[in-house]
Amino acid sequence: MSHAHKMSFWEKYVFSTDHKMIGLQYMFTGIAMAIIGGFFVYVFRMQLAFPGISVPGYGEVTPLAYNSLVTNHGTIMIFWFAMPVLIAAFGNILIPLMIGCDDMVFPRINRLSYQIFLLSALVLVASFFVPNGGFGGAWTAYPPLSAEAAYNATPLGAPMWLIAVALEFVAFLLGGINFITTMMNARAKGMTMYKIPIVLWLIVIASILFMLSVGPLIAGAVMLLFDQLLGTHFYNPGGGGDPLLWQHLFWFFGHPEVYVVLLPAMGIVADIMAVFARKKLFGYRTILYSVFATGILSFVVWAHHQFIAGIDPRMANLFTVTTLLISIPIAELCFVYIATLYGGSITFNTPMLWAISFMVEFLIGGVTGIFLGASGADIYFHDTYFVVAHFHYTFVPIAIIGFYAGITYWFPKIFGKMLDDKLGRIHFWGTIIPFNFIFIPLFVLGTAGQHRRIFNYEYFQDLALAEFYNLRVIATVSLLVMIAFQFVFVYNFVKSLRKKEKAPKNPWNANTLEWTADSPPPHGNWPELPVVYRGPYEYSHPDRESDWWPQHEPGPDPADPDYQSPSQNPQTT
Amino acid sequence: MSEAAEHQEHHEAHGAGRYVKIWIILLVLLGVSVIGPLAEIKWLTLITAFGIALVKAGMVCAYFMHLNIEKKLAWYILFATLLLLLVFFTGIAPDVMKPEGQNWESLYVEPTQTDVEGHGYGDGHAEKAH
Amino acid sequence: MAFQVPIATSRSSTGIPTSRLAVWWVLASEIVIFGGLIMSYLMFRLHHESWSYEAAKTDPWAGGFNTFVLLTSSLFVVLAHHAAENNDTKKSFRYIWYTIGGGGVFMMVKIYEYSSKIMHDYTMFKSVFWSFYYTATGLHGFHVLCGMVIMAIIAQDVKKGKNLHRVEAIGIYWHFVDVIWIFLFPLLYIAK
Amino acid sequence: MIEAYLERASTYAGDIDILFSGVFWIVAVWFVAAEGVLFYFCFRYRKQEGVAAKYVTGEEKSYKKFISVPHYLILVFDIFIIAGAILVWYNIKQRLPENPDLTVGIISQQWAWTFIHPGADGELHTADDIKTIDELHLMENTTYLYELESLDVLHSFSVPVFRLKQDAIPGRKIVGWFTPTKTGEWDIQCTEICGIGHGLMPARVHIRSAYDHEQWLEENTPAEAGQALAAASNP
Repeated sequence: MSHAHKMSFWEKYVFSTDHKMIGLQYMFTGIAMAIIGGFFVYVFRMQLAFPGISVPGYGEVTPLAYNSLVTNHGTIMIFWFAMPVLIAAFGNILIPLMIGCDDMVFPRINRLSYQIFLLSALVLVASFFVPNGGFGGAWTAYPPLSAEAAYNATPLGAPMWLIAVALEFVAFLLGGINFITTMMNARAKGMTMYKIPIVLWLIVIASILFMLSVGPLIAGAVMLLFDQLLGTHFYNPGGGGDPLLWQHLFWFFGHPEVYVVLLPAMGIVADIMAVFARKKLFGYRTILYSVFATGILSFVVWAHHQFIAGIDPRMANLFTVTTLLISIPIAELCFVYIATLYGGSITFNTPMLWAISFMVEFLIGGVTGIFLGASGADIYFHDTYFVVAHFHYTFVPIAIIGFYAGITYWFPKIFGKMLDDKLGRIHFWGTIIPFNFIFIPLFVLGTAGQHRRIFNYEYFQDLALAEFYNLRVIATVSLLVMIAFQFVFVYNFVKSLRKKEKAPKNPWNANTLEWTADSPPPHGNWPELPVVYRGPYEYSHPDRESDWWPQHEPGPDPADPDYQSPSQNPQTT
Repeated sequence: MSEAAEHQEHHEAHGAGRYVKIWIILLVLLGVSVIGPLAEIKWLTLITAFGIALVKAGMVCAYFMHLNIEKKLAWYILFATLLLLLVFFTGIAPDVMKPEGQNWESLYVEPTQTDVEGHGYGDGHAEKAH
Repeated sequence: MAFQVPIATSRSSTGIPTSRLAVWWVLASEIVIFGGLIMSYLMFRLHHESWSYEAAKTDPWAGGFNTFVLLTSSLFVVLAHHAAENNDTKKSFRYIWYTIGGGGVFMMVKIYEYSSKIMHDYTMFKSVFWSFYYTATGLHGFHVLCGMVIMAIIAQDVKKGKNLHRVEAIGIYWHFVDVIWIFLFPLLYIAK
Repeated sequence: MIEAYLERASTYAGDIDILFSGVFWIVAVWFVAAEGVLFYFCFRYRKQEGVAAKYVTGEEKSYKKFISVPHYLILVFDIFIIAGAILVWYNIKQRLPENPDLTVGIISQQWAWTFIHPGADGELHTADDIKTIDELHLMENTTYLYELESLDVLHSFSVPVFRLKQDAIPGRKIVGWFTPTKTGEWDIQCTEICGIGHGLMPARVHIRSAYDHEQWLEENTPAEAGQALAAASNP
């Protein structure tokens, strides 16, 4: 595996087929898009708290611009930040390293996947600059509003938005096929099904969920594009179409999509928790089976997004049952994570703080979902700020906390330097505390009946009260504080990269294979590909002197039924 | 089974002549499904059209795509997608497949045969009067 | 830069060769794309009685002929695979080009069908039935075209005796395109 | 809990509030328990000198019960929540009152609401219907059916004080019901994004006592409609 020849800048950074470089490309594109999405949220939160002001750095927010900002904030954060960073970036970087092979099975398809993704991002960004701006029909793009320029007033923005989303789906389909095949086929010798790190299982299951759920929406997107550009009537009730069809196509994808981004984040958290609690995961198979159950159930709950959208009311009962049933495997996952901490020896450094805060915050998001899944209560809560607060309490832990947990944990491996722990903690507290102050007021506003996607509540007498404005201002100011603290991370990132001192191969004493490669791993990862002897979470085994037992170290497997405890080893507990 | 033996069996089961046989059966089935509607019996047409389509698809998958000798895994993957489509259909049909349901009705006026055959239809999708 | 195929590609933990495994996953994703479209069509079709009058205007003979063409090209590609397995690259190359020819005939018939329909004013905008007709056959036609292009590239490799395993992969894809047509044919042409 | 922020002005507003409170307390117990255990573990099992971590696979029977018992408990609580949710849902969305007093027509478009009130004859779609823009006039303690339609894109008819929300779909007529129980004036919202003017589509619901409502009817019945009706009843 010698790649001794000197590679040019273009070969190394732009047209690379190396999985780590492609992962980084995804990550930095995702971060760049997140900055745009973050700027959008800054603009419209300012408008909501101080209606009518000229927002510094943007100007006055018109209703048309407001819709576009909200729509693209949602679209970007889910499709161009959460997905590329959590699945594509971590998936690309981690899958070959953790299963012990030299690259993805189809490196060139992998490169193509990123290039299509980049193209989709460019199309989306370009759509903000066309006449009348970007699409403003919400990220769900319900027709007929999204289908006809006469209704949405963005004759170019809407099709560009749709094309960007469709391209992005194609990119992730290509990437997903690569992830799935790589993990199924390219595992190191000895890495059987139950010896794969949980994070990989979850990334791959997420890819499968994505692949299976997105198909109908791709067909639906083609139909919507024809409605927009050619004037067909797929979704136009006047011409014999049906707008509800799109809602079903969208949410048939849209709900599994929640799990598509949730699972990788949960996987990252699982690995971090095991390492820093020095504990074996509390029931590896329990996690796996819960995730299977979640994956299957996630396909039969979609219509809870549409309870009051005019679907047949009888169907709502069915979907209430399935929606509440999905709480069982998800709760079980949370219990397993909490139980993993039991009896541990927990180090609270930055990655672990992020991982634990993921659990703390995600629980809030999880339990508030019950209100919305219960059809009766959803009649009132649908499309209020309660929903907004709920899904931000799931998506912020997933996308932002999950990302920070992953990047702080794998930073030494990816970049070969250590992050500053003290700055990391400042950044952590500066993010987590304002985050709660943004969204708890929104729960209150939602309970009081404030509905979504309104650029100015002055027009609604019951909502234009002073006490509500106070809550909106609290949320906006907290947002500003949270954004400000992100600069601490940027500073830390840059400062750590410029450090002279190199990171050790395995700074956390972790078991999984990626820590046996150099930091950062060269093209080809290992001079000789590793072999696996045991599961990834054998921490603090009583028969060992040290509290870890790497996967690659030759020797017995304690999970083997024939495993004999060597009596000469004194018990360490 | 050793790889060599598997390879051997692969060959015997799939000589070129066998593919031609299957192709002939497929063509006969195709003939039936084209001629079927000429009888103008609705249930018979449904059987000749969709029943035979299923048989044809099954044969192509089994013998041409070699799903019959592929590992079960591939079959599970494909079967799962079909199940998923079934879920998709059952979840959506109550809203899209019918002109009315509980507490709602469609206002779309179905064009008649003359509407369709005359060329006047197309703008005639008037809503029922309020 | 010389691209080196990684060791990962040659591994096979499941026992299914990587390229074939990937094709199965591609098919899984394609099934749901076409499935979503076909299911949507089916629901609309059962909703709208008037669509049976519209469906009567399609040309079952053209559709039937195209089914024949695709079935035959499927035979060719499986023979190409058979030849490739026996390392008979010349025969394999020839059969691949027969298959591409089949795809070409299919596309020609498609063009004839489209133009005659459009000349009789059955355009995409006439009703949602026709929108579905053009979208479904168009999406399928797009897959036929892609298959033809990929096959032409693979044929060049086969001629040089390289990457023979790809004949099987593209073959499976081509059969899948065939299977989709087997379902589109009764849905759009036969059922009145 | 909702009533602390918003008045109840329909018969079923209380049902939704009770459902919300019920779910809230069930969920709160689980939430506090889970977070409590999480924080306790974080504190109790922090890294200490000379204390090694336990080796627990989580697959031992003695440990597995800590997962499986809560698992079944959640199922039990889920059944309660499902039952409550379906009861409320059935009452509001599936069931229609047997003897509704009046029917109102609600038509949404970009970006206004048109409300069609039955005139003095109490029937909708007759000559003396009263059409108003962005104002819905209702009589207290009267059971109404509504017929919801949309002319262009999706809208959603939401009256927070009724706890009622229903999307309007072009090409469809959706029927539902409500019974106002309190006089007053509140917001009607459009809660489905409907274009530029989505935030400029406020309407108000005016609920009056029977006497006041009669007065309003008299004042607003179109003159010609009244004459036509009089002519029809006195041939």
